[in-house]
Amino acid sequence: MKFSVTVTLKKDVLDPQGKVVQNTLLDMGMHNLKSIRQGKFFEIEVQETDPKIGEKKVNEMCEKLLVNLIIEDYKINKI
Amino acid sequence: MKFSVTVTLKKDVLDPQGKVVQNTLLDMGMHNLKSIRQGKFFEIEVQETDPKIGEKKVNEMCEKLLVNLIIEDYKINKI
Amino acid sequence: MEIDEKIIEKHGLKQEEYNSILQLLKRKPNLLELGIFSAMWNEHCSYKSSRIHLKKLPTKGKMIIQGPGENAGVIDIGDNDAIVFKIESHNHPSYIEPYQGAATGVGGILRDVFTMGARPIALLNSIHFGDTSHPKTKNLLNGVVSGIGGYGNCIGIPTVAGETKFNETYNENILVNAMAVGHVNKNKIFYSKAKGLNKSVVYVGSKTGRDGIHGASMASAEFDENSEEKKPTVQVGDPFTEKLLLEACLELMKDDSIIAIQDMGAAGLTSSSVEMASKGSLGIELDLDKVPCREDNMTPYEMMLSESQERMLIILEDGKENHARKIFEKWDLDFVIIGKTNNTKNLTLKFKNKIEGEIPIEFLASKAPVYERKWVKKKPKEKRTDLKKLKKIKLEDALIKILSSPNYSNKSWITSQYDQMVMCDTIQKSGADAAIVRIHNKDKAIAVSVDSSANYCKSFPLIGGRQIVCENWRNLISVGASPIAITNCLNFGNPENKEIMGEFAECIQGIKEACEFLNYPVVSGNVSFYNGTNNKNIDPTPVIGGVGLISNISKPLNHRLKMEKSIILLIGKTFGHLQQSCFLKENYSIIEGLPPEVNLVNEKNNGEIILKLIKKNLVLSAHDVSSGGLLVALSEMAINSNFGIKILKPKKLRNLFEYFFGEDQGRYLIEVDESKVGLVNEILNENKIYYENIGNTQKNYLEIKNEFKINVKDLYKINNSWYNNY
Amino acid sequence: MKSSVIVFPGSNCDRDIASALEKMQFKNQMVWHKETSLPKSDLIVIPGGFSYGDYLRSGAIAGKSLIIDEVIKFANSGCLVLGICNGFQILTETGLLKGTLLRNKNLKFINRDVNIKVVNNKTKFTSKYNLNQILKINIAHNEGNYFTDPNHLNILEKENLIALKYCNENGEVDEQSNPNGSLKNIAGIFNSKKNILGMMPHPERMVDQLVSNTDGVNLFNSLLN
Ligand SMILES: Nc1ncnc2c1ncn2[C@@H]1O[C@H](COP(=O)(O)OP(=O)(O)O)[C@@H](O)[C@H]1O
Ligand SMILES: [Mg+2]
Repeated sequence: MKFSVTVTLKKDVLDPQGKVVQNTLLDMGMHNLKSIRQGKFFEIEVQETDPKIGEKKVNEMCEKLLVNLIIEDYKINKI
Repeated sequence: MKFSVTVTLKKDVLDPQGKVVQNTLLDMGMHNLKSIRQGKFFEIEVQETDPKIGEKKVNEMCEKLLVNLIIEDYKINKI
Repeated sequence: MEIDEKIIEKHGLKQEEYNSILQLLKRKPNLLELGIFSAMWNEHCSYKSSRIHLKKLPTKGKMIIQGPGENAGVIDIGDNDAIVFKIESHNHPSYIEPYQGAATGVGGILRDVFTMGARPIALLNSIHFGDTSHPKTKNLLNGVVSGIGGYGNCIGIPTVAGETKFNETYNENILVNAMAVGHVNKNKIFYSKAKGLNKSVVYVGSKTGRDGIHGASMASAEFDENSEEKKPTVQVGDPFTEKLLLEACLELMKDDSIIAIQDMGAAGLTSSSVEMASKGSLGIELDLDKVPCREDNMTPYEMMLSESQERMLIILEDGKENHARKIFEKWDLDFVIIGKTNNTKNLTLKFKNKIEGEIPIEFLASKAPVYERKWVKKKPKEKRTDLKKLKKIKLEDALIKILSSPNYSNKSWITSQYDQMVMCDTIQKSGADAAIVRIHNKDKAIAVSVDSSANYCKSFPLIGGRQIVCENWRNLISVGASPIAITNCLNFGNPENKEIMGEFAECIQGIKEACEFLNYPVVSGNVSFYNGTNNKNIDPTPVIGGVGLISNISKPLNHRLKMEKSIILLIGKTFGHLQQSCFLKENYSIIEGLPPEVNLVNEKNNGEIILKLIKKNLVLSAHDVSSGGLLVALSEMAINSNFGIKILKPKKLRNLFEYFFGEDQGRYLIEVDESKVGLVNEILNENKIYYENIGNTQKNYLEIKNEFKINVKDLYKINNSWYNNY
Repeated sequence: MKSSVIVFPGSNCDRDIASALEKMQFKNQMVWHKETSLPKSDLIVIPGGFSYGDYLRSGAIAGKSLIIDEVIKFANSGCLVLGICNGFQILTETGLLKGTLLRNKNLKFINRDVNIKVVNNKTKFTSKYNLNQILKINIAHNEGNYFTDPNHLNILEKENLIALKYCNENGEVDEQSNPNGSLKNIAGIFNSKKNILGMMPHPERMVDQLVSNTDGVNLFNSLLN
């Protein structure tokens, strides 16, 4: 069973990476870019048959390791 | 108009980060973890009304800057 | 919003303090003004509990250009070269988010140094973690070390020295102190005192976001169980922007465009504008509509209290605006004139064409509260551990136990994560008593070291205070540097507790005595109170950062043995003081009694003679004997060199363990070429210095005759395994 | 011999390489990334550091800068280009060198002196070294883990395009002496014409006995030839 997790910085947290990438894209002439924020992505496969339990496991991984809850938000999707 | 882009390492490329994360999770007792791969995630807002053109723009950003095509694959989604 | 008790309390202000505000203003403050008072009057900015004690410290000297009171201290090292340095704490943020907390700590202290016109040339850190078995320790260690490295490596300034300690007293409150050292031409130093009317006040650097709002108040409040919810105040460091800011500032500083400059540290825009105006007895009016903001709809309150990083405030000479703007634009940084100086002596804040706040500057600066908090003297207790009653161990096993313990293990797991060589002037990296950094393109260098001894300070703060200054001085001397001045970071518990305040007062007294006696003044520093959780305070942990000068660096010195058959001399007397020793702690978990006595006269004499011997080229290697005692120091000289030592036990020996593990102060080990021993003895005798010839170097083995013989390679492994297995 | 060092925002070994070049008697100039033409040079150096903070991928953003087009033209005309550390990463991002540099295997920044071996000394960059000579050179990077596809790796080996390999004190190229997980312990590679060298170790840090050693000197001496 596979899940994807996207991790993004919380709204008011500075995103130095996104800022630099945005400036570069604008410099490269991509003028209709309004904003870009950078985050992390995980593809996680767990040995589980019940999607609910699977998601719970993935959630535990996020909280315990993958996500820095102080500055990041995350979303889990079954894929 | 907003798009999300997920960037992952190609299958045959070593993913040192994913490997370390995987080992750590296993060490932490998450035994039903089968595999984990880490990638990047972008949230991109473009000033565009036509979703096709929007996606084309985002695709251009990926090819020109965001993705290293030698080692990475990517996927664009409208959100 | 009506200001009620709850809001006052939320701002960390006591009711009496709020009453003083009412008295000063003769009216109620609005929320913006209250926020500004709270930021300026909290411990972090006002030094209200520490000020009267700090005043005692010696701050002047022949080589001192600038003592405390500016962004950093400045010393003169000759030929128009000056060194700028300071240490600062980032304890609370680092406990909450170790990577970003430590990273922004490094960023902040760097700004203090380059604000003064200096190019940073070295970074140091003193980091203290809880017990290694505590569930949080490993994560915090990892995060802090990679945060320090992440920032320093990216901006390209070598991290050259530090100290790392583990002790359960820091379980819930780690310490992260960062020190930066810079080099500047003596005639091109920049200060923060505003001068002149109607001068442009310029904002440069990153945009202002909502981060760290009330960070300064957070650093001044004790943690409780809910503190992990204070999360959104965490700031994210952006070393890349700081690098641009550094280069842009230094470029602008090449001419005389700048009247005054101040970085936005704690309490950001508020403290920087107040400080500059206050020093110049001027007023400042800011137009907050002009402040570059990262988020939409930011309020004046948020703008004034934001602690977004990588920002500076500059007061420019007339007509220099365009010249300065071009430089900052070249480096892709914001440059906005946000205000003017005036003669009102007020801080005036305008937003949307309305005055949103107006406070006389002196209320925020010189009229800020100063407390003479109650304090009590510690009654230190002598307690000699009866060694006969302890389980017997072998000398060799005791040594191995110490060398393999977290506190005494080799730190290369940490230091290899720091770029120590960038800038190509690091002559001695981490791993020696002090690091040596050359002044670019010259043949002189500075030596730097940071030191603390929390357990000594806990058991007898006065002696502990003296001891850390002396240990720091000894570390500089051991690499052949003449100590010049120190900076200090005073990490203590809750100052409202009279025992804690007593620890503080007495440590300062001790620091003062040692600094005065050694002519080793204090040029900068930082106080961090409220280190503790749920009424449990950390052990008092003052940290000393020292800088010394090596005027000719053709032959750098360190503690690594250089050849076979040379003689090892122990300078200074060994009494065998084991109370508070690492021997008892690591082997028996006994922490009791007094710290070793600090005899300032011997300390000074011994140090000066060692320097003299070094300058006469009579010393092959040198090492101070500190925590761990003689045998640990000898092992450190052998580990990492290709030689061992054969030690002859003194004939009259009361107790083997006291002799080899006693932590008596003022001692050094030196390696001397056999052919020069006569001359060295002569000089030592002439100067009435106590010394012992304790053995000679040999191949491969550390050996005490009739006791043990260990291969140095094995010692190396013992000393290098802990971190890699943690 | 004239050299130019390209300076990006965030470069931080630019002064170090400039000092080394000058010490070795190169006539050196610094070139700001916004320039659109290169001064006349025999050698272009892309220095180490964290161009643009290395925020997207190391070297990625510098690889899109204005001056890079000029560097590419210069390189394609057969002139000498040296990329050190971040410079190597930038060169792979531009495609002047193939492959890429992934994060270090242990996910940590690594700064220490390592042994590397000169694998090909018949080039303009390495002629003053002996074949298989072992050098001790400082590394300082987060992403030095060289990776390329099997096809290209084959070419690198067959055409002798590997410049340097991590090894132990005795010159043995083994897993243990590989600090970052690089394929085949690769520390530096050439392009097929051998006028471009990208390397992770920092030769500019090894030209002063007082600071380190002088194992980097012969790289510059080779170039002077
Ligand atoms: N966090 C750190 N960062 C950099 N260097 C460190 C750090 N911790 C320890 N070191 C280095 O490890 C060596 C040993 O430290 P320490 O035992 O405190 O030395 P000393 O007793 O001589 O003061 C010193 O060279 C010191 O600079
Ligand atoms: Mg020492």
